[in-house]
Amino acid sequence: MNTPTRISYREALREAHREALAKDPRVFLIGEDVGRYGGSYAVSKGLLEEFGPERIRDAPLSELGFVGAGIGAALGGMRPIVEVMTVNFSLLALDQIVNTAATLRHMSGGQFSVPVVIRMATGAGRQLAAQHSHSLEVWYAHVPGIKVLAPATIEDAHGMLSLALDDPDPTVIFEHALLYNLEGERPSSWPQIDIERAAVRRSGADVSLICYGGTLWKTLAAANTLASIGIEAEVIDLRVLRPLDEETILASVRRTHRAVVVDEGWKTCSLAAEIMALMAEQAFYDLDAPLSRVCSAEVPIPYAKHMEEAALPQPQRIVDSVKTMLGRG
Amino acid sequence: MNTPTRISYREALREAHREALAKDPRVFLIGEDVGRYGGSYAVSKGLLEEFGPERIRDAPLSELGFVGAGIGAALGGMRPIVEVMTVNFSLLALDQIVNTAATLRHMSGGQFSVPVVIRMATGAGRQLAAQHSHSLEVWYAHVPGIKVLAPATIEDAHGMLSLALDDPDPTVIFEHALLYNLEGERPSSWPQIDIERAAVRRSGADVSLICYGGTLWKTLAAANTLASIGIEAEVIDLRVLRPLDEETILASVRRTHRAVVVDEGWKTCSLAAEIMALMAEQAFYDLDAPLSRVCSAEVPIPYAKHMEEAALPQPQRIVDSVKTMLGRG
Amino acid sequence: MSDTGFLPVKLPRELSLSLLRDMVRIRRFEEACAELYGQGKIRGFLHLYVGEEAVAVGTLHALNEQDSIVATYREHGHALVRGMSAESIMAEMFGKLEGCCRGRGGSMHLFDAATRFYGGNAIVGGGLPLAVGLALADKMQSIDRVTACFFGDGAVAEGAFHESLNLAALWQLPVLFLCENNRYGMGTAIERAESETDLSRKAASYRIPSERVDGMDVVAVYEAATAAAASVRSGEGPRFLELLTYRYRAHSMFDPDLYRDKAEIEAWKKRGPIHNLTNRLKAQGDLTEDDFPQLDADARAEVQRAVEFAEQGTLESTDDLLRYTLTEPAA
Amino acid sequence: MSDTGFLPVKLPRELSLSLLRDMVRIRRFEEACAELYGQGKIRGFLHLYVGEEAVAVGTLHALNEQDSIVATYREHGHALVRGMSAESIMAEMFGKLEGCCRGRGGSMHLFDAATRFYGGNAIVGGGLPLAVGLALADKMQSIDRVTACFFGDGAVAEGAFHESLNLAALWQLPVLFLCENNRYGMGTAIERAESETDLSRKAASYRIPSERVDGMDVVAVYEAATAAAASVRSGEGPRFLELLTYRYRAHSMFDPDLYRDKAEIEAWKKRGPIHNLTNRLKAQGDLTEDDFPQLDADARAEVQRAVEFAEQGTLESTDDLLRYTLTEPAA
Ligand SMILES: Cc1ncc(C[n+]2csc(CCOP(=O)(O)OP(=O)(O)O)c2C)c(N)n1
Ligand SMILES: Cc1ncc(C[n+]2csc(CCOP(=O)(O)OP(=O)(O)O)c2C)c(N)n1
Ligand SMILES: [Mg+2]
Ligand SMILES: [Mg+2]
Repeated sequence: MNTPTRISYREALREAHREALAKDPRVFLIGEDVGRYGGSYAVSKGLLEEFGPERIRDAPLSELGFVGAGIGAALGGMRPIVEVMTVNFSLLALDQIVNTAATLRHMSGGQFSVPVVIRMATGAGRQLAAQHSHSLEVWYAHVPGIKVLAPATIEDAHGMLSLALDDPDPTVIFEHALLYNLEGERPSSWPQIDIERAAVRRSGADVSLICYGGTLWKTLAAANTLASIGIEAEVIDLRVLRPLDEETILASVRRTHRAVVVDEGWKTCSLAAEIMALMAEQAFYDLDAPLSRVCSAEVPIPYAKHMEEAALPQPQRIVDSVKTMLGRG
Repeated sequence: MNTPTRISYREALREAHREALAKDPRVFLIGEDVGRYGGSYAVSKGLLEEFGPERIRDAPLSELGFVGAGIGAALGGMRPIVEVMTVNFSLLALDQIVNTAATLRHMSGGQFSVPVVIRMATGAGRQLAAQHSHSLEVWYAHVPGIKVLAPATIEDAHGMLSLALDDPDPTVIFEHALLYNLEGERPSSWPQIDIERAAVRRSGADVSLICYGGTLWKTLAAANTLASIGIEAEVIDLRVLRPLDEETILASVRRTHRAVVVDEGWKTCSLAAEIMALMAEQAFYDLDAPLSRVCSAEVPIPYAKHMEEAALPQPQRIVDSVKTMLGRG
Repeated sequence: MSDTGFLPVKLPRELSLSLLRDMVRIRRFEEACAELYGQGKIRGFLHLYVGEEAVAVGTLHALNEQDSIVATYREHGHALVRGMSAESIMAEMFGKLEGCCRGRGGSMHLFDAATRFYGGNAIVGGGLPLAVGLALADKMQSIDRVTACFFGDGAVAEGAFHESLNLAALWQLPVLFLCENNRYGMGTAIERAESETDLSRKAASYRIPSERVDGMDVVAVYEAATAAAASVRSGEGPRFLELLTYRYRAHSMFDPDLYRDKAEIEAWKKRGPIHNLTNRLKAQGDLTEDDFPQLDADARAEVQRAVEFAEQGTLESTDDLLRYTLTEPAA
Repeated sequence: MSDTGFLPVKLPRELSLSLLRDMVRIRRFEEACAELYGQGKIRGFLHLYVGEEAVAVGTLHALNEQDSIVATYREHGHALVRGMSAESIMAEMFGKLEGCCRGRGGSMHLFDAATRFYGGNAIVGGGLPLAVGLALADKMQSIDRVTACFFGDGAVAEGAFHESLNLAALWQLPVLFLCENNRYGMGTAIERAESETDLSRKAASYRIPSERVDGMDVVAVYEAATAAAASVRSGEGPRFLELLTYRYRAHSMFDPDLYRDKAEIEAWKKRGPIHNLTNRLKAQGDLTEDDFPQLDADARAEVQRAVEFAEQGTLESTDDLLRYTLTEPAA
């Protein structure tokens, strides 16, 4: 028996790209610096050499243009993976995503499909300051006509890409920038996953902690701390941000009767707010305590490390909010 | 005594522009077709003749460019009013609004101010279909560093502009396209208003109906219908979408113990969700029933009239949801 | 120019008549739309193409069935000439299920997979990146096809124009950029929108070969588009045509049209594309006395049938409201 | 060119030495930054300017105190030459309260109201519309001022570039566009980003007078910028300079720099701006044996003081986290 090898989130993504490119000649990767540079987060490193510059296509700094071109190429029969370096720059491409990709099927009365996959890094935590630290998943999750995924684990990073490519509709995949270096054991074969369901990452009866993407690991850390003082938290990883898996979320809170939502987005009008609204609407009589959330402070993310840390959700804040909720503060 | 004259929301806005332009030479209006054309919604009709092409400045189709230029001009000491024809096109300008206007003060450690006012029409209801019917107030309300206003009445349409111009920070004003023709009695003098508080537009003890912008009138219509069957609804007009006036919202629901939020945005991740989250967080023990919302259906807005109507919040849906909530369904 | 003031080009009679026929079809269709809008049968935004017919007709006749078309919100004419039925377009604008998009799209969003008509886009400049992507897909799949992309003079100021032209030129993609320069973007004259009003020069700054064409002369348009399409098709990369034209009517049905001189409109009307071609054909002896009345009667009849079809159409059930947002699982 | 290979321009000795001094100051400052990054004192993204010093120095010396500056994330050098203290910049990068932006901004976001230094922008192309707006404000207020806007070759592909140049030209605004063409946007060579690599031609397509300048020759840069700034100041509208330069170091501290030849880097280093100017000054007899060692020692001492200042700086209290988001009500 071989010793298990390690693999990173980044490598899992790369492997998923390689498989998709090898399997389907319609698949290509387009984005800024995906080729010669090797990808700004090194996801596509080596792919240029393997698949050539047509299929690993460096794009000029033209987010609106090349995202739109990816959408057009999908409409034209290809299966483009468009890498927008980070969600921060995706603001420049939103018109094409919202007004074209998300609407074409509908406006055409179902005639046209846009099977584009748009990947982007998201989140803060590396002292990149106000313009490079957004978490705007909630904006995308608001828009009918697209699917939104947030792989938080190595398995999901690997598995979601090919499922997104199989999907006939536009899919946006958010990769939290701090996850690329996440390492784990390489599974002997990649598990079967889906892009319909949230995942219960930890079971517990006392409180539901609902999170996604970069906050999963902070939330699991908080759950461990809570366990050490006798509080068993259930941790739900949303995985799919649109359409939300309401069933799994509601089932959890119906068991635990309490919930804290953890979300790196700014608090007001966050994705966390949607999860809370859902529960207040559909699981109201099951709730034993006010709902609560741990989000980013309502400030552009500061550069200085201690200030950035203070602005972002941290395990301790999650722990504190659960303790307060349970009267253990 | 003179007979009271009538005035429309559009005219009230125009009057506010005229006053601001006359009072402060630093104020100017910039946007597509604000001058020769007279404004796509005729808000600025006649102002070009009065104030000249420098101050009523027609811009090319360059949303990113002229919104950014407005931001720069504010930084440079002017008090620009930037009209983005509709929120739909503002997607092209989001980078400048979010990454520049909203961050400059913070990134510079408080050195710089951006006293820009950005106005835009929002909403659906005129059969303009998928690309011209967005209600994205919630996106803007998510962003620290800007203020977001939604005048739903003639008084607010008039009064909010000058308060926004006095504000040292960036302000975004959403004008629901269906309100421009709203008419009312012209007040003998414009009332003193603020841009801090939500308004209780109707008092009632049985349920709080919380809304803003274009849905105010639908909500008031619903409240009237409800009154006819003995249900007294309190109608809260948010007015200020960021920062939210939590106090007024919470005070109302603490009185009525029930709330329905009405919001023309798509349901998932709506501004309605934030209001619900707020109540589930801070007024949980005052709630007697699950929270509820009436939002737009999760579909790009269709062209056909009956389909568009079905997609948007309507008084009857508000009435129905209150009746269900009160067990009167 | 020859003595008659026309390009010394003589197209085959059948082709000439077919250009004329299509211009007349558009004209009659658009006139009917204006009337139906007045009657409240068509709603939303309605942008008419009256005066600009030579552009759609001349260019689309220069393309073939396998080519792809990307247009704007002012696209009824393009849809019609491309081969979509007047019925399906009219029913769409009536909001009927029998419309080309089930009434979901309306005037600004006509689509048709069968004729590779990719809309209908209500975002100015929004179609340009899409066209670049369609062409990229063709090039990567070695499909021999031109993507024709229509847009207005106003769109040239948008960042989308800049990014798209650069991408198309950089990657040598088979896009034919067709700028319908009618001198106004809504109420803004081109001189107040562009620091360089010779738009074909702007195209050249991306190293895209470009040409200015009299967009009121359908023969000139056809000739230029034929040559440009041939170049694009042969793999020489994108081409750009600036088609100088004019809209006789207001920007949309909401436009009070206060920003231009009536004299300017009248001057352009004198050079009207239909007028222009009939004169030319008469001079060439290619138009008999009966030809025009016949074409015209046919066009009116076609429009009449379309209106009846639309009137008789049905409304989609609101139970289906959420459909076509995402693909439905196969049954 | 004269026999020595230099432009036949002789600047006053004091000015020449001050150009040299500023280039050396930047060089030493940037070298220290690289080292401090290695030590973990500076974090986030760090983009160094080594090799490109002649651009910031030549242009900023051609401007005056009342002018406004808009720069990019690669802006330490510009901030320094503009007159911000090395202390305040270094402390900013250390995330200290004594930094120019209280540690809120970091390397990519240096700002200074006193010297009209408007950033520091981490969005490629993001500064261009801002510069247009600053210039618009000046023009509307009849303030006699130039807004200098720096951006890279990569930014030229962005829609923001297109829209901004058009606006500036259309409205004849006093903007001096300064394109730092270092041939790469991250790992993408300009040939793979622009269909037209002569960027000054692109500028011309907006009717903006433009010029290509040897950005490794600070005297050439200074001369060109002086002339261009004078033109802008005199109300002739915007001007554009394409400054041909090269970065010796990787794009940022994360860049493995695999996309270019070592030989290419070495070739450019031979034309280094500091080297270039010292040779010229020696040839002119304007540089004594002691001059360079003295400047260099001064620069090192300045950097040393800055590092000490930054080290000793304090951290802002996290209680103040929410401050500077909106204006605080006056006390
Ligand atoms: C991005 C965007 N901005 C503004 C509008 C509003 N608008 C619709 S058409 C139009 C004028 C466009 O002019 P042009 O491109 O010349 O086309 P034309 O209408 O003359 O055919 C404007 C401003 C829009 N639809 N999209
Ligand atoms: C809108 C946007 N897209 C992408 C990036 C990531 N990025 C940062 S710098 C850079 C290269 C810019 O190149 P250039 O404009 O030539 O400036 P240089 O770094 O060479 O000085 C890229 C792609 C960004 N910051 N902003
Ligand atoms: Mg036009
Ligand atoms: Mg560069």
